[in-house]
This record gives sequence, structure tokens and C-alpha cells, in this order.
Amino acid sequence: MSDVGYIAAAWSATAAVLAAYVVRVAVRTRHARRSLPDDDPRR
Amino acid sequence: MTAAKPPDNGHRRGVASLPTNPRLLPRRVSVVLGWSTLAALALLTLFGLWGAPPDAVQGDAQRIMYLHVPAAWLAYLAFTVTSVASLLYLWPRTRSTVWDLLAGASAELGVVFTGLTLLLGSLWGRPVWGIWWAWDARLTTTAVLFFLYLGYLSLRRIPASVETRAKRCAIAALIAFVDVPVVHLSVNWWRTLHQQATVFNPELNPRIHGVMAFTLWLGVVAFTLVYVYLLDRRYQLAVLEEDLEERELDAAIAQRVAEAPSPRPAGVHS
Amino acid sequence: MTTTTSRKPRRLRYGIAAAVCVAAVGALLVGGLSRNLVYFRTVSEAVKARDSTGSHRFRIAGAVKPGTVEQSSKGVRFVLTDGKAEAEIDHTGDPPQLFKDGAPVVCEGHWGRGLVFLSDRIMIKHGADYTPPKVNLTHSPGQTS
Amino acid sequence: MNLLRELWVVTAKDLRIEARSRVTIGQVLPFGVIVLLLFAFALDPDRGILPRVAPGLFWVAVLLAALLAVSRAFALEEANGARDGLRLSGLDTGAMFLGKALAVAIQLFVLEVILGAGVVLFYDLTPRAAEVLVPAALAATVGLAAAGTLYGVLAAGLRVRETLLPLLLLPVVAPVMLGATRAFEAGLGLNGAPGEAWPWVEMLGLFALIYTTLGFLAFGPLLEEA
Repeated sequence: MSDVGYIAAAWSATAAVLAAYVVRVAVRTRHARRSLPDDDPRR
Repeated sequence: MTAAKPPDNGHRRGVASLPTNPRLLPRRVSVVLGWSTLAALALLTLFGLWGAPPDAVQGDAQRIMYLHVPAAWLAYLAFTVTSVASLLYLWPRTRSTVWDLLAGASAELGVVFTGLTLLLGSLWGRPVWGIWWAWDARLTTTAVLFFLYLGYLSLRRIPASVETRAKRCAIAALIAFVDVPVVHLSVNWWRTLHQQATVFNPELNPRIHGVMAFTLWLGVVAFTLVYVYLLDRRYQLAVLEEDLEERELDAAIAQRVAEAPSPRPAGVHS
Repeated sequence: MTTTTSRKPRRLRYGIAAAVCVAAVGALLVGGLSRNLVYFRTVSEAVKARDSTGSHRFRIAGAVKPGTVEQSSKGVRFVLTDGKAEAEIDHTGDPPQLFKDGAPVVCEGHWGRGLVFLSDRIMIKHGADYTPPKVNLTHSPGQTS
Repeated sequence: MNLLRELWVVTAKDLRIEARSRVTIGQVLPFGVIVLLLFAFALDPDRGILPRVAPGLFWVAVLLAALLAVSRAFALEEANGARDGLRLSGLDTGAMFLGKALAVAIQLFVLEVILGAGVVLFYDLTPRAAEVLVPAALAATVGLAAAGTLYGVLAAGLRVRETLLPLLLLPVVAPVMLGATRAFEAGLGLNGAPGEAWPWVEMLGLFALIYTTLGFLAFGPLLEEA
């Protein structure tokens, strides 16, 4: 693998980790919000 | 005291002890922060891949530094926040659910970014050192750090009364934090394959050329924004899930109480 | 557990324990920790300990002496130096891409006959200085930023 | 002085239970020996490698056995509300920690002696430089016992204790593994001279001191609300 390959791998790994984490948190937040009753102040 | 109300014996948090506002930052600030983070990351990519010159010795492979060093910085920052929050939880006067949840949220980010640091370091090491992994002091202590906080995260998920869990987690977090300065200073204490700190070196004299230094600082700023944004989101999630869990428990207890023949429930709590 | 009578000694105890911890960590830093946990030995250290090392594996670090690199049937041979001592490296396998004259390297292997080190892995050890290729070398990188 | 007496009460209690139940000798020790045998099976065809890596294998076996011993030390307190009894005994919590850690350390040291004999026997190793090996083993044992007891109480009383304890404890005691292995390698003349072991022994001693102090402080708060 050339330098370009390693750099591309590093950048895409970072993007993938960040995106996966954001999506996971967003999905769980959405799920938790939906499950809470309407009168909950935290909703 | 009515029978329908579960006895409050400190084993449970109760929804009331949770912060009413699950956000660390106002909604609008969070949105703006999210977009600025994205912009900063885009700018970092621009400078990291094209703006900064290749290194005289390491060539283009050195560009991985612009992600690797900020990721490591974020991990340090996250574990520091975890420790401060744990300390505030243990201190009786400031004891609050907020600190416990914040410590957990921050530690999770720390683990994710320690893992990313190891991965990026490996991708840097292969072209530059010639190997993916070396058992030198910096790499080994970082791997230990990763597993220490992985253990902490499992400790957070244990089924136990909330007070017990929060207290044990806070103590575990403080013990684990001992490794953070060891990781940072390992390259100065021991002779390692890993290079010494460029920016936060003991002489406090960054040994790095202008545009490269700017790009590195840009990376640190961008990743700090990433941290603040994600911490806000993760903390909010922690509050919501805690709330949900308490409500489910309340519902389960209420159901048990309704089923019970005697008005005084015995042993509804663990 | 904590009765009012045991409060005071307990606070004293926390103080003493904290002091012990700080002292221990201090001793760890100031004391011998730097002596062990070395990832590699310098050429002069390795040459000095040549007789007691036998054929044990260890890592040796130095710079590739310019003009000494030659291809061998198994890989490369070159002279490693740290300015004070020299050792000949007989390496098996391909050297990494950044391997060249003057490169700072760490070799893993063991002593063969005399001061010939039989290496089977070369790693490039970089410093913490980063400069673009065109900065002239009379200009110290520390002053540029 | 009071502290020492209270400490010994706890140690004596744990050792007495061990003397009657024989769990460490009857179960943990055979486990350690089996681990040594497994290493031998795995590495035997490669003649000569076993004696060279013996210190590392020995300490891995000790570490795995230590996990079981620590687990056992806190399993003692689970049944019949023994922990409440301990908590209400009025003993000093610091003394309790030191007592339990000492009991674990004594058992571990006995294990090490027997496993060490096993290593000499199975791995064809000549023991020497006892004046280096014994202090190194003592320091490592105290460090293992202190860190183990601290994390043992951290995981005590939890339903997932058995699986959680190794995950929490192993990264923490990684430096003990490293230090003890290097000290033994130097002491046995496998890598360097016996004198090179002393910096490692120093490091092991400081590790033991730090974790003993941390445990001494944290044991009370950890036990009180558990």
C-alpha cells in the first residue's frame, strides 16, 4: 500500500467512527424520546 | 405514605433527581456547534491533505498526524472530564446524578477516541516505522488505558442499585486516570520507538514548521468541538435513558403493588 | 460505619495516604524507572555489553552510516553508528520504505560473530520535529513557529 | 498497634476458612498447574523455548490463579450475610482491606512456591539467584494482592462479578506482569545479569505501595454502601 492508501484509510476510518457514533447516539436518543410519556419535561 | 408510592430508600434515583433539562447546551447552541464542528473538520481535511506540506523525512504519511494527535488529545480531555465529574460526585457537597451521568458520557467518548488513536497510530506506524504495532512504552500504556476504561464502561452497565453503581464507578474512574499522565509522559520517561511530544513537550517549545503547526492546532480545535458536541448529545441520551429506566421500574413496582394482597409491599426493591 | 470519634483520625489517614502516594509516584519518576523499560539499546551500550549478551535477542538503535548500505543475498548489510561506536548489521528481509543513508533505525535481532548483528526487523525511529522538505537546515526548526 | 491487631483478625479469619475449605489448595493450585502444563503442550515441540520464556509463563499462570483467589476471597463474604457481619464488626475498614489483602498475598505466595517448583520440573529450568527472585516475587505478590483486593471489593456483590473482575483487574496488573517477568528473566540469567533485576523490583515495590494505599483509602467507601 502506498502513502496515499494509508492516508485514505486513516481519513475514512475517522469519518466512519465519527459517523457511526453520531448515528448510534441519534438513534438511541430518538428511541428513548418516543418511549417517554408526553408530559415528561425531558422529552 | 400511601401504599402506591415506592419507598425511597436511596437505592433508586427516582425521576425527580434527574436534571429537568437533559441538555448541557441550549438547543440552538448545539445546532450551531454541530455545523461549526463539521466545518472545522472539513477545513482540517483541506489543510491536512493539501494545505500542509509533506514532511521532509516521513513524506506524506506524516499527514495522519493531523488526525492521530487530535484524537489522542480528545481522549485525554474526555478522561480528565470523567475524573473531575467523578470527584464532584464523590464529594458529598456536590453529589449529584448529573456528575455521574456526565462522567459516563465522557468516558464513552474517551474509549471511542482512544481506540481511534490506536488505529490511526497503527496506520501511521506501518509506512513510517515499518511495523503496525510495537511493544514500546507509549503504545503499551495507551492499550492499557483503553482496557481500563473499557472495564469502567462495563462497570457502569452492571445491574445494581444506582447509588452503589455510581459510587463504585466514580472510584474506578479515578483509579484508572492514573494511567493518563503515564501515557503522556511515557515518551519522556522511557526510551521508546514512539517519538516524543512535539507540541506539549517539556520545553514547551513546539518543534514544528508554520503551516504544519497551524494544521495541527486546527485539528486540536476541531476535535475539541467534536468532543463538546458529542458530549452534549451523549449526556442527553444518558439522561433520557435513565429517565426511561426509572419510569419502567416505577411501572413494574406499581404493578406488583397492585397485585399484592397486603397494602405494604415487602422487598420490592433489591 | 463512620462514627464521630473516628472522623478525625480518618482525615489524618487520608492525608498520610495521599502523601505516600505522591512520594511513591515521585520516586517512580525520579528514580530508576528510566533505567528499565528501554525499548532499544544504543550502539555503544550494545557493544559494551557484547560479551554478557550472548545470543539473546534485543533491539539496537543508531543511524545508518552513509555509504555503507549494500545489498546482500538475504537483504541488506550496513554499518550502524551512534557517533561513538559502530556495529555491522546483517539484515534478513526487505528494509522499510523510508530506509536510507543516515536514517535513524532500530533493528531487532541478536549478535552473530563478533560485532555483526543479525537483524530480522528494521524499524525507522523518527524524531518529533516536523519540517517541509525545503526549509534550509541552517535554520533551526524550533525557531520557525 | 490496634490496626495491626484488627488486620490480623481479618487475615486469620480468611486463612482459617481456607484451611477448612481448602479451595485455594484444592482448586486454584491444580488450576495453575494445568495452565503450566497447557503452555508446555503448546510449546513443547519447539525445544529450548520453554526455559527461555518460563518467567513469562510462570507469571501468567500466577496471574490467572490470582484472579481465582481474589474472586474466592470475596465469594467468602457473599453467603449468609457475611459481608454485613464484617461491616458491622466495628473493625477499621483500612485494617479490613490490609487483612484481606494479606490473606490473599499469603495464599498467592504459597501458590507461587509450588508453581515455581513446577516450572523448574516441567520446563527444565535451573533455579538460581534466590536473593533476587524472592524479593521480586514478594513485591509482585503484594502488588497483585493489593490491586486484586481493591478491584475485588469494587466488583463484590455484583451479579456479573466473575466476568467483570478479570476485565477490570488485568489491565491494572499488566505492569506487575511486566516487572515480575523482567526481574525473573534477569535473575535467572536469561536476559542480562541478576543485578539488572533491581530496578524492576523497585518498580514492583512502588506499585505495591501505591495500590495498598489506594485500597486502604477506598475500601471503606466501597464497602459501606455495597
